[in-house]
Amino acid sequence: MDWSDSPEQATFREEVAEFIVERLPGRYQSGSREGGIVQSWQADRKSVDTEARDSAMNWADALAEKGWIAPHWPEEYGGAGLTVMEQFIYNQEMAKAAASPVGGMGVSLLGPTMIVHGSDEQKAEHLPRVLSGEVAWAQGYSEPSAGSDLASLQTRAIRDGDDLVINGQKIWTSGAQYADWLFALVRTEPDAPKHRGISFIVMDIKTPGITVRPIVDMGWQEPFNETFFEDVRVPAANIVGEENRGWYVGMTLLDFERSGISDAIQYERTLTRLIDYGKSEAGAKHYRQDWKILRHEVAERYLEIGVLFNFAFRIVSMQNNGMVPNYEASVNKLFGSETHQRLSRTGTKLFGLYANVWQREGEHAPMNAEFTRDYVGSVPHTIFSGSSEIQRNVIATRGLGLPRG
Amino acid sequence: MDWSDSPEQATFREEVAEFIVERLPGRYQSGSREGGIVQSWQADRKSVDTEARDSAMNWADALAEKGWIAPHWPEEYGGAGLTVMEQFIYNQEMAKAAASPVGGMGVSLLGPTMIVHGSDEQKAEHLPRVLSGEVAWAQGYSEPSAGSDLASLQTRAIRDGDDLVINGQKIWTSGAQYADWLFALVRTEPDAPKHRGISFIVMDIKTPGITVRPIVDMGWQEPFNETFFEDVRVPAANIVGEENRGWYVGMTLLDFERSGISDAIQYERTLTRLIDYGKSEAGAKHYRQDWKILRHEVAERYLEIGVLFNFAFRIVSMQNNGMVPNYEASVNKLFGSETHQRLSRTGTKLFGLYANVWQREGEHAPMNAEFTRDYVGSVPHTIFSGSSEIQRNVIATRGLGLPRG
Amino acid sequence: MDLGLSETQELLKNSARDFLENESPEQLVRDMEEDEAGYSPELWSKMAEQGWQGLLIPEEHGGAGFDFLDLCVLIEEFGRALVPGPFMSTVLGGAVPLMEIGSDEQKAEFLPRIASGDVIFSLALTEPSARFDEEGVECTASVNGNEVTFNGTKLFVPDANVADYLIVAGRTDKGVTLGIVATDQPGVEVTQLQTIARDKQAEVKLNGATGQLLGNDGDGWDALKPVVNHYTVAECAYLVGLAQMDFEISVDYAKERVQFGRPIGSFQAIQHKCADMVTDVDGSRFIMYKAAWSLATDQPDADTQMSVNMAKAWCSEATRRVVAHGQQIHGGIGFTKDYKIQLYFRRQKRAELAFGDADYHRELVAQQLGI
Amino acid sequence: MDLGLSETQELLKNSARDFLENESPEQLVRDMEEDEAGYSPELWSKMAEQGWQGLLIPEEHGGAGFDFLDLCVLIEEFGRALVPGPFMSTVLGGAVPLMEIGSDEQKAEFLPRIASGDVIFSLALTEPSARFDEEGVECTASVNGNEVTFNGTKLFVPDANVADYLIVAGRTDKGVTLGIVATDQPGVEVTQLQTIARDKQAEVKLNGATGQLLGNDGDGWDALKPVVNHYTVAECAYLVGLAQMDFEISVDYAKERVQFGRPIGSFQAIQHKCADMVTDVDGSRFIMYKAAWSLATDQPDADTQMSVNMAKAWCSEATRRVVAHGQQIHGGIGFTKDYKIQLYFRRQKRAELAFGDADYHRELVAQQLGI
Repeated sequence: MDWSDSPEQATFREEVAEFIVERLPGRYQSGSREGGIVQSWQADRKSVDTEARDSAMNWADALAEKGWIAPHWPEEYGGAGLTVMEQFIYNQEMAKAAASPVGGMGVSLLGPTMIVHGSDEQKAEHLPRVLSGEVAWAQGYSEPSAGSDLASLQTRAIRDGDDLVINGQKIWTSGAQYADWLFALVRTEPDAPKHRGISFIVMDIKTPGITVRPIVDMGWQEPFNETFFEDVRVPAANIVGEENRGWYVGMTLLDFERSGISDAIQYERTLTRLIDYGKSEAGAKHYRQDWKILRHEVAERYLEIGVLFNFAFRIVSMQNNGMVPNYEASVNKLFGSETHQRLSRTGTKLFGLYANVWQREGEHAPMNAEFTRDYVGSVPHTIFSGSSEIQRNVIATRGLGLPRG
Repeated sequence: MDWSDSPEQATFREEVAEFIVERLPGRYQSGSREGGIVQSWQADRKSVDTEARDSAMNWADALAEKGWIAPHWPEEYGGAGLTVMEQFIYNQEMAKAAASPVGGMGVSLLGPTMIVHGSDEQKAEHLPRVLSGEVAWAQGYSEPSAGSDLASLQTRAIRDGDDLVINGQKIWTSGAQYADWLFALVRTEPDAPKHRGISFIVMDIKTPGITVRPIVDMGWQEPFNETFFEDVRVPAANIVGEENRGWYVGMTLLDFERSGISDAIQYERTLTRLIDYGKSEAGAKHYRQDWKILRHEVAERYLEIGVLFNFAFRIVSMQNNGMVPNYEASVNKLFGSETHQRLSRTGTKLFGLYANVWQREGEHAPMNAEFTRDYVGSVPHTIFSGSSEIQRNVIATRGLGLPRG
Repeated sequence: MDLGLSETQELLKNSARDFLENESPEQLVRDMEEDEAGYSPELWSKMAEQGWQGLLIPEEHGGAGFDFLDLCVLIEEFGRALVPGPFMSTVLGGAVPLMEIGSDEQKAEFLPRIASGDVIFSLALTEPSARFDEEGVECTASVNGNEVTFNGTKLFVPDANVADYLIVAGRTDKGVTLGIVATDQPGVEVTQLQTIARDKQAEVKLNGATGQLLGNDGDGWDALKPVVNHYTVAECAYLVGLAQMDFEISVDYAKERVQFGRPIGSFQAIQHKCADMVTDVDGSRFIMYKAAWSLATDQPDADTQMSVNMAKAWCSEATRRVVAHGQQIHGGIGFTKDYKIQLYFRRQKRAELAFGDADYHRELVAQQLGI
Repeated sequence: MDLGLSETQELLKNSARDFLENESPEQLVRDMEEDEAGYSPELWSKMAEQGWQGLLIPEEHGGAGFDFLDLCVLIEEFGRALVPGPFMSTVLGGAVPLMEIGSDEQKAEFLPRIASGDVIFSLALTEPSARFDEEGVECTASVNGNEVTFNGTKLFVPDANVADYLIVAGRTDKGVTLGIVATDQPGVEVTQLQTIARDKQAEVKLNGATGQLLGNDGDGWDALKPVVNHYTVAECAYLVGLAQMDFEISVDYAKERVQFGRPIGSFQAIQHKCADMVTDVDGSRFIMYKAAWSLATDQPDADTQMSVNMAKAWCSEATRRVVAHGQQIHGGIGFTKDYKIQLYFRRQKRAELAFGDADYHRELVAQQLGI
């Protein structure tokens, strides 16, 4: 039991921290942030604003020098080949600085999956272009009638010579508006048992027949899209891994750090700013007059974040000791997402009537309305990537061995 | 919408209240109670203490004069034939005075069931002896492997001439230690679908082959028993209602007041005493020094009790208007039992270290340790008579029409 | 004792539900989120034809002379249909204070015009301190005969953008004092806020704004107490209707949405959420009506005050639990702007906050319990 | 950074678990509930042979010289097995204060006898005011050279019925002052309480009871602070072990108990309770070990204090949720005295209360957050 760094870990941590101080563009530094608004590298990369585009490019270049665009990829593919513990420290320091990550889903998901399952040709074609930032990726898994029950997906891909012809619809394809390529799960064998007829396929998002339509969410944001496929013709060679084994390709437990430490750090920072705000002259105006009746509620949020940190530390400890987290990862998602919602609620409660305010600007917006917006914005956290109900099912059946219902 | 009495209701309420003031024996009056210990008529009736036995008898006699031993029975069977609303007022006033009810399960359950389903002979034999207090009844429904799934009960009753021979075991037969007769559900047709092979039968508890063994519970009390049946021979004529239709006999929705108002009144009185105790000189010693951090928790209990009162009022309003409560009765049980547990917990919290104390006597026992004992004693409230899980199932499926799982 | 609706109330409820299904459909609710006025004058007139703005107002002043319980039955339907517009601000923030302490002349002048739908009122009580108590009134007032002049800033004033008159609370050296202030004067400056519920709340700057004195100099807070109580319970009624509808939509969705080959409503996790929702909705409804009944039937002050605080404490939190469950049952679709459930989630917050949330009122309950 | 056990700790855990399964079976736990002494001298000796009473004590004083983290690993097993007896009072209430501020002579006199199992200690801190802070010490003390005399009443003193010595906190005009008081003197009167956990806690009346001065006149509270912190975290460790076992018993039961033709553990309502239980047990374990680590490795005072209060705040409430779920999963059988689960439910309460419950420690967390 040790919550402190080994000397090697401390050295590496210092290296990362110093690098961030030296190289993180001003635009991404927390000092330049208003109301917790984090500039997104993903958006900046395609921004019309020159400063934004330059910042994105400079930051990517800086990371690339270190091989830190994909710190968890093996060195032979252009990654840094960091150990799980190094990745953890890297992610921790990046999160502490609230430094925008680079590369998106191409780096985090597509690359590692392809490194495990892709052919040499596929790796050669796609991996360098992820690292260079030339190609951004989006994920097409969910469908309108395949949410929690993802394996019931119905988007069909039918063989036609060397091609597959795809028809159907994906939903919640996040980041598709910035993406160049898409990786998706499609049904290639309709008569097989539902997990057995699915293939993992990649495609250029500009392929004729693909339409991306943004979804406006309940907070007037557009983080998600619907993606429609109408006779979309994709070479069968674009299947990654074995045909009809795509479910297992997509669900591969990738051996990089999955502790969720960034969320814990983000919530801690948010809570700290919330508390500090109430102590500031500007902030005290927005705290409700009787806010002290909420002191214990605030303290409880602090406790929960402490618990969440430990859950993150546990995952990386396990991984570092060669163990594969089982139900523990579901505990993190479950507890983290519910903590997130409670935190946003506590924030709104502290502001009383000011929690009405949605606008970010003006003297009446407490902390640029970030808590009110997060009260809405955190709603899907217990739904997406495995709802709380699914996580509890997984913990009970896969983790505790309770019989399936 | 009216929370006040009509003139007739007010008159009846006054009649009941005056009667209680005049006739309730001193032993049962709240002034003579220590630490909320309510004397039980059931136990007094068989007590070795003359004063206790006399009190029990006098109280029963007083009630009998009014026909109020069984206020909800029709007058032709010796009840008072009160309307649902009158029963409600009667129960309310009795509960306010914490007056011990008389007659137990014979009055509350066996009688009404027999009035609906019994033969003339059965009614003539049993009902008068319930009202005279000659015979006390106990209930034998649950079995060790038939709890929430009551209909899976396995105690067998096999025909042998004019008799049934019963073998098996019942559990949670509350009050069996004071009982003279038992009503039970037994399986008379093992090959029928599980709800269809059950009969409702009554028997003298001294019938050879019946053994009653008290269960010591986790609070060292013995409110329950196990009852064993070994070749117990009971006349088949003791079946109440149709043979093999006993499930429906036992589950008959009896048309008397089922609001649970007594519980609400009890919790309100308990909370009031708890608050008053903290304001008294004696009590302030036992309140934890920092008890004010629990002010809102206490207030929340007060709110919950207010909600529970309204749930009770709703039931009686519905019944009074000729409606049959559906999911609403489950809401009362669910919310009431969970409120009960929260209330006992809040009580223990207010006493800090003194919540350790189990003994009722001595200067270190806050309110005679009633909250600590109720913290333990309230545990089965969410389990017996339909667990919280079963209540939520019932509300969802029977009440809201959600499909069964 | 009877917790059912009276025949009149049943009638009012049913006719309101039918009317609002037609006249305040989801599309209108959505349109008004983007609309600058935030209400439909056409609907406003039709509502006046139904007699709703004047429901509480005595017949002698052109109203229907119903009681506050009846009004809460109606407002429950408003919550159900999320009716946009200045109904509550006009009735609770205008008609109620006028009926409470208006002079005969003021009643005769304003109440008929409220009942006919000709004027819109609102209550300008809260200020940047966002307090609901007497100390929260810092705006200055100076009385000159029957006229009162205000200087200060009011904040979170509902529907100030369309109100013809504001009932303003200010402070003279005698204490809190009320006035009826027309908004079409230079001393009244209205700046709208963007809110989570996309309703209309505004900052109102009063720079020498003048109006008729309402009540007497210094007795404003005594006059406001019952107004705040009525308004608070009306917000509870709105919450109950809103939560009831959120619950119904969610149960329907749970019956229809199929995952893993069966309706999600057949899963115990969803069933138990639905069971908790109905418990919370029903619990909120009765505790609200108890308070409404206390106000409508002039129960003893202490009982009434307790029941009002209990109602808002319970409804604020219980309905929040309901709409949170509603979102969770809906999953991803519920997070889209196009689907209706989110309209309920966002509006719950406004009414939860109005006149104080659960914690605020729980504190008042604790004080009344003497702890 | 590593949240796994060291090899030594694994060894300690496994050997303790094996030992306690044999030596402290359920029957012993039950017997000791009814036993006047409340512990088995035979088991006490065997534990001393394992080196447990002296686990923390330096080798020079006959101990094993392990650290506080190791001790928490062991105490977790004690919670799991619900080991009855004066282990925690002797080690945390006796050995720890002696190690913290005992003179060389006192260490030499008492520590080896603790390690060998020859003496039983307890900490007589709380009084009828039931406070855990400095102000709670009202018992008077008067110092005369190396001797100190106490007058007053101590309450909820664990295992006072069998303790040979009490570490007593009293108050001189210089402040809180500690003494080592032998119980076999007329000035010490022990009256046992009956408790929910059927453990042994007592009222101890001190009428001119004398003993050795421990530390200096007036520096007792500074000396007690780390003692209280260690004891508090040890109670957390006990709670974690207890909750872990309650959870395991409940999951096993859910797999075996059949209703409606299937194991109840196949119902989502039970599954989700089990999922919440493991979340609470695991969360409690790590927050406890974080505090234990802070104490064991002398982290900065502010960090350590915060981590101790966080641990007790979290473990007190999370383990209460666990044992409540445990009872609910068991249904009727769990309510019987004969079934084991209730042993955990009742003992959770004692440890929840010891050194302050969740609300008490959450208050301290709030204070440290500066709110």
